[in-house]
Amino acid sequence: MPLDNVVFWVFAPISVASAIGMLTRRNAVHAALFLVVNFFCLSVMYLILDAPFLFAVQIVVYAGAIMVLFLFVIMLLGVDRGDDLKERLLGQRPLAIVLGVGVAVELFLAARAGIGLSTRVAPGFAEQVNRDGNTQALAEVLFRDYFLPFEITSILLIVAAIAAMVLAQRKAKAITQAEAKAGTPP
Amino acid sequence: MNRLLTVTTFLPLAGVVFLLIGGRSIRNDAARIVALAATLATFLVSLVVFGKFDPEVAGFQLIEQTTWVRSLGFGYLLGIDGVSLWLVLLTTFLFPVSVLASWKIDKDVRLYMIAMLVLETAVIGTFLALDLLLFFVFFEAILVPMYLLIGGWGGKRRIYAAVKFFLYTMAGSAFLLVSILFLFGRAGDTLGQGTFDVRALAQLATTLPVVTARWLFLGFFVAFAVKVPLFPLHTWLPDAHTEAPTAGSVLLAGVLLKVGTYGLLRFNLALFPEASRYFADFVSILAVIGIVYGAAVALIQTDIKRLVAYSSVSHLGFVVLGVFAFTQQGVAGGVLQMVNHGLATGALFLLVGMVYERTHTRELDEMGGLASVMPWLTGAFLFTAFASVGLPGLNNFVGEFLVVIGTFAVNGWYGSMAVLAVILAAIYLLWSYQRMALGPVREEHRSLPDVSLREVTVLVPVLALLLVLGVYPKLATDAIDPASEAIVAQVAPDGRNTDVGDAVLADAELPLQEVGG
Amino acid sequence: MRTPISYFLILSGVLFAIGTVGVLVRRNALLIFMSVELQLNAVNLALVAFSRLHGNLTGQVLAFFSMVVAAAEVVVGLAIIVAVYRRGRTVNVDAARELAG
Amino acid sequence: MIATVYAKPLAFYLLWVVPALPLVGAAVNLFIGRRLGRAAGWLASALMALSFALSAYLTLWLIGTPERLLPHVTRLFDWISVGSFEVGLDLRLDQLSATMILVVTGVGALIHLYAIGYMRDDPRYGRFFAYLNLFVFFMLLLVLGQNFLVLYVGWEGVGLCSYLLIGFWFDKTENANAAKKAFVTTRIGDTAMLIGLALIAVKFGTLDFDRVFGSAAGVLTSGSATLIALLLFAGAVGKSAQVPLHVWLPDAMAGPTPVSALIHAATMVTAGVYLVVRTHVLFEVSGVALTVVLVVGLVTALYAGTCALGQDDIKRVLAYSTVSQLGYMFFAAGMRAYTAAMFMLVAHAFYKALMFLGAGSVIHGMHEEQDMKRMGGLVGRMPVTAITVIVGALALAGTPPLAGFFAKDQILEIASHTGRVWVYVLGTLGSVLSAAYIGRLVFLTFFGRPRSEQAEHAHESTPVMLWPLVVLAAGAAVVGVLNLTPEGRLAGFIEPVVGLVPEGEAGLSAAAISVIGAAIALAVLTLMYLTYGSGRVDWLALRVRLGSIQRLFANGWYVDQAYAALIVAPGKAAAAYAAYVVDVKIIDGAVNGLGGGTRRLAAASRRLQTGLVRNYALAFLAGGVAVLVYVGLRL
Repeated sequence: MPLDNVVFWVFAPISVASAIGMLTRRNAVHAALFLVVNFFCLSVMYLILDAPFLFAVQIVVYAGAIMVLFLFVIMLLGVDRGDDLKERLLGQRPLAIVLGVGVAVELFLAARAGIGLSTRVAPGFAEQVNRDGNTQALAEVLFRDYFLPFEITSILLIVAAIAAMVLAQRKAKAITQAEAKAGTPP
Repeated sequence: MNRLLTVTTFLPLAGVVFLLIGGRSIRNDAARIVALAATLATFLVSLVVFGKFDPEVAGFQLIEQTTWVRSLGFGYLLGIDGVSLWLVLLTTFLFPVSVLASWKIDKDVRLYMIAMLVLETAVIGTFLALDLLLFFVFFEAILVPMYLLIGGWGGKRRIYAAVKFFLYTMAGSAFLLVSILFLFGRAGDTLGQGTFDVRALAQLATTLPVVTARWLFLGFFVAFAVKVPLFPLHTWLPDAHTEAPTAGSVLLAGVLLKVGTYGLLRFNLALFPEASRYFADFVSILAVIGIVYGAAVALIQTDIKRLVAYSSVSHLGFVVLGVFAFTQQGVAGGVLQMVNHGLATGALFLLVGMVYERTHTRELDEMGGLASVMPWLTGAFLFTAFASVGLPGLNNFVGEFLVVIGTFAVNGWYGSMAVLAVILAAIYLLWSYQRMALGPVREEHRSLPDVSLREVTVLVPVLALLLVLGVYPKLATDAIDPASEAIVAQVAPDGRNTDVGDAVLADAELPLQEVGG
Repeated sequence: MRTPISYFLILSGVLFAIGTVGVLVRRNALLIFMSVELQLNAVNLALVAFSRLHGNLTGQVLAFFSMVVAAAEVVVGLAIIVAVYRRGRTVNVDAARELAG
Repeated sequence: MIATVYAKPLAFYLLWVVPALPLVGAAVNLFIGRRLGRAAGWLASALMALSFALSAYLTLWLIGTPERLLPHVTRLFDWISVGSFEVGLDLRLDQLSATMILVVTGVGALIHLYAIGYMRDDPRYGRFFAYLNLFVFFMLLLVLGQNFLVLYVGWEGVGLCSYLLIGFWFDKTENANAAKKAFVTTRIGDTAMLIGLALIAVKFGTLDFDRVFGSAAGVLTSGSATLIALLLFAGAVGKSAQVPLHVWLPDAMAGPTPVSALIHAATMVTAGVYLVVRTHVLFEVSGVALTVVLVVGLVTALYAGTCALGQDDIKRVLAYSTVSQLGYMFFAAGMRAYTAAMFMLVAHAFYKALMFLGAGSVIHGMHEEQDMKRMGGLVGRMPVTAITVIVGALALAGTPPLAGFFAKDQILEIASHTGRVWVYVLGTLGSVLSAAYIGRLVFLTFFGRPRSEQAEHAHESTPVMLWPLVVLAAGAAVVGVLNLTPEGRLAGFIEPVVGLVPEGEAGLSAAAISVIGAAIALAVLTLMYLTYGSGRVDWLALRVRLGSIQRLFANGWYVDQAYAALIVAPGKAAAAYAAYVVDVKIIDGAVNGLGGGTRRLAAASRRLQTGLVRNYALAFLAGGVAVLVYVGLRL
């Protein structure tokens, strides 16, 4: 059994299990932690798919920054006391599960119909595509072919940052005319 | 490249730009003058078009063609023939008249005038567009300013009337849009590139399967029949007319209804000749019902505006009847009748509006004897009423007569039924005149003023045209005739004689009596 | 690398389905949001797998963009959740029924 | 078809002026009539006189012109021209139209003159003359038209003017009603006529008289000829107030008296007779149509005669009398005796105009009193009026040697000679009736004792009103010389247009018929004198005795009431049904129902909008899965 196969069979069950764990935990903090595990497993997958740069980004951005942000908000709002998992909408949960299984089956069938279950990739990805290292190759594609989208995403990030500030801002209490006259500070 | 038609179409928007830039600082009088200047300028430009138009040519002239959206095949295509020429002239003529007739409107004058000017551009564009999509854009653009005019400056039930007007027309347009898009797709399949060019589509449509063409015909037909309006799609009209401000009624009757009949003539007949023949009887019967029914209902109205509105249903039936006779006289008469009806009914609404400004009532039972206090105003009403009734020597007669003989050549019953409505027309209009103007005058109306100078300015050109087109209709028919001949040639069944004037020569050799030396 | 690419795709599909179910069954807005993140990651995995399959970097670039956009999305999304919580003192999505017909 | 091969004939330059003069007068009086004051009437009359002089001049020219140059046709301009269908504004001068324009302008001028006096105190004096002039203009257009459409313009135009004139004093509701009734009733006939015109246009491709008549025999089958002729005749029936469209004429008496004279004597009502004579070719191709004309004319003559007997209003007597006399003309035309019909038309124009103007003078003298029961003994107080009216009445009754005698005599003679015995008998009965009602009118008005205050103090009218009476009386007396026998001068003049008078040898001799006619007239007049003029019979008691017959005649056999019940009421009900049930309930109901249905559908489907975002997401997913399944199956 080749190494990458071993790694896959180790991390794939973990990622599925952690995903299910996230789904079923009452406590939001626990769920977030399960998600971190899941993200970490995925980053390993990137590694065996010859995408070391994304492996790093996944760990830094997702497992790091984003999930910290989640945890931060959970704490901030104080909603970590746990959820009531009892479903009140009639038929919602069974239907959701059936449809979810349906999605999985469809995607499975699509993969089988698309590329077959046993297609293996040609070797030499690392030597040809990632010749001077994955990061450098990616940078070339990114800054040559996809330069404009890249710049636009930067604008998107700025806008998102401003939007977050605006949304999260507490509304200042309006000063009524009477208060302004009386000279009392709000 | 000649841009005359574009200028005609969009010149009113120059006034709009002016009014928008000026913002709220524009005073009411200034807004009125700007609108009047813009509409008058448009009228002058349309006269230039009239001067450049060559009546000998049957097809479209002064064509302007530009690509609009290249990848999709949307074109900007304007052109004019004898039919649209006179409708455009009618439009540009009635708009300054309407602006002048709205001089007394005090509420939001600037917005009112903006709506009027946008409406003018939309209507002119509708008559000039030869690209179906462009046509549809203008066609729909008419709705918005008209909706605002009725809903914003109308009578007591204006909102109801405006919404009814809007919904009726929108419902019809939906069918039109679907049909247009279908044709576009067809063009894409056949020609490799979708197009909305009417001339190209007319070629294409002959290759359509018969049943498909018939369905498409109906799609177009419903949209236009609502506009005309043909029985039984007419019930929005009395409400809209009644509630609209005077200028709104004038334009609705004078111009907007013509969009429907024009659409039938320009698109239904040209694009679907086989289907037009197939449905000719159906449409003619609807038209005849409309003629008689509109006249009968007008007979018992007590609201003068409603009465005139129902008379429009009747008169427009004449137009449709003539158009669907597929004879040269019928089609030319129908087109002439569009112009005539626009002038005569427009004038009637102007006059009714003037009477309303004085008496503050539209109920005939609350008037009476007005001829004693305002002889000129009621005299003008009587003159117009007689024009509308089809008195020979005034304009409506020529159109009606041409329609009647054009129809008679095809089906004597339709013609006869239509003529019967003429009796009813005499009854309802004279009776309304009688209740309004004759008999003893009411005490509260005793001191009402007769026409003012402004009103004379509004009325004289319109009334003069009623007479001119009655005495010398060739002014109009010289241009209309070649166009209608071309249309008839497309749509008439093979082997049928489409020219009443040729009847004898076709039938028998004549021993013509020798006359004179 | 000997592992068939379809394995990665199937793993991606399973994770995506789990995320979907999560969106549907959880009521806590934060957890729904986390489930959405799980779906996004599942898709990223598929993208990277395709990149490997076709032997070029387009899929990786797309995954990269996806992460950037996800980061922006999370920022805005969390801010919205905070704002919603301020209004209603809850992050239960079933409590927000203003759109009921 | 324009006869202008050599140098343009005189008529080319002058013909259009004949109708143009009154048109100018109408325009001037309409717009500045008020400022002209008195002068308006004189202007209008002068223009009419000028027009008459021109007509006379043209007639003389016509007589001196070789037959091959006739008829003269002038095209003023192309009126309608669509495809190869053309109608020009063509005027035609031939013997028939010359006769008509002479009558119209001659009698018209006298009526204008009379109106100067009659309308003296009316505030809308100028307006009145504008309408009168316009009326004459249209009438001239009618008789001068060279094609059906120009004729129709005049035809409708006189209808319009009669509307304006009958309703001239519009502040009284019944006047306005009468005007509307006149217009609408005649319009019924006109509409039929318009259908006839359309049929002609479709069959012949032209509306030109010469071309239509020239080819009528070849183009038309007798069926289509009958249809066309009857449709045209329907127009004539309306305009000439024949049964069953006669109802408007008695009511039209609401107009000022000069109007009654102009409309009911000289011009409008004779247009129907003119039409039949002008288009006789079509009637002859049909044959059946001529019989219809004959029957309608005869029925009308008798019916209206009885109605005239029952009237008390002096103008209504004359109105029914007119209807009856027109019936005579029609049945003459129905026997193809067109020249006799035209002669009667001319004679009738004189004596009936005279009667109306005389009646107007009486009414004026009686301070607007029109009821004959309140008159009597006026002969001493209004001598000129009385004498002229008596002359007219004698002419109308058919007393030799006045004009009416010859006219009526010739018609009856032709009836008898062509073997139509029953026509002769009924026609004679009609002349008995006319002598009776006109005798009754004269004796009630001018003889016996004054029966009211106004009659005691009646005064003679002004000279400007009396002179036209004198002229007309002279005309009524001597116009018979134009046509002393059926083949007389007038007949010979018109013959080129209408063909020869039908002849025959059947029945009584001409002399016998004349003697019988004269004897009947004198006998009936004597009887009427004894009853109404001598004072020896209590005629008021007599009419009470007659009871229902008298009421039947007075109400015109209740035709008006029958129309109201059988046509007007159901028509109104149908219109109301259309407006309030079909439009409001059915069509708008359907539209509103559509709206309501949409609303109910929306009310039902809004339940789907739970507001729970997870429900929406579930539905979204279900849709997505379904699409994927579909795509999968397609692959």
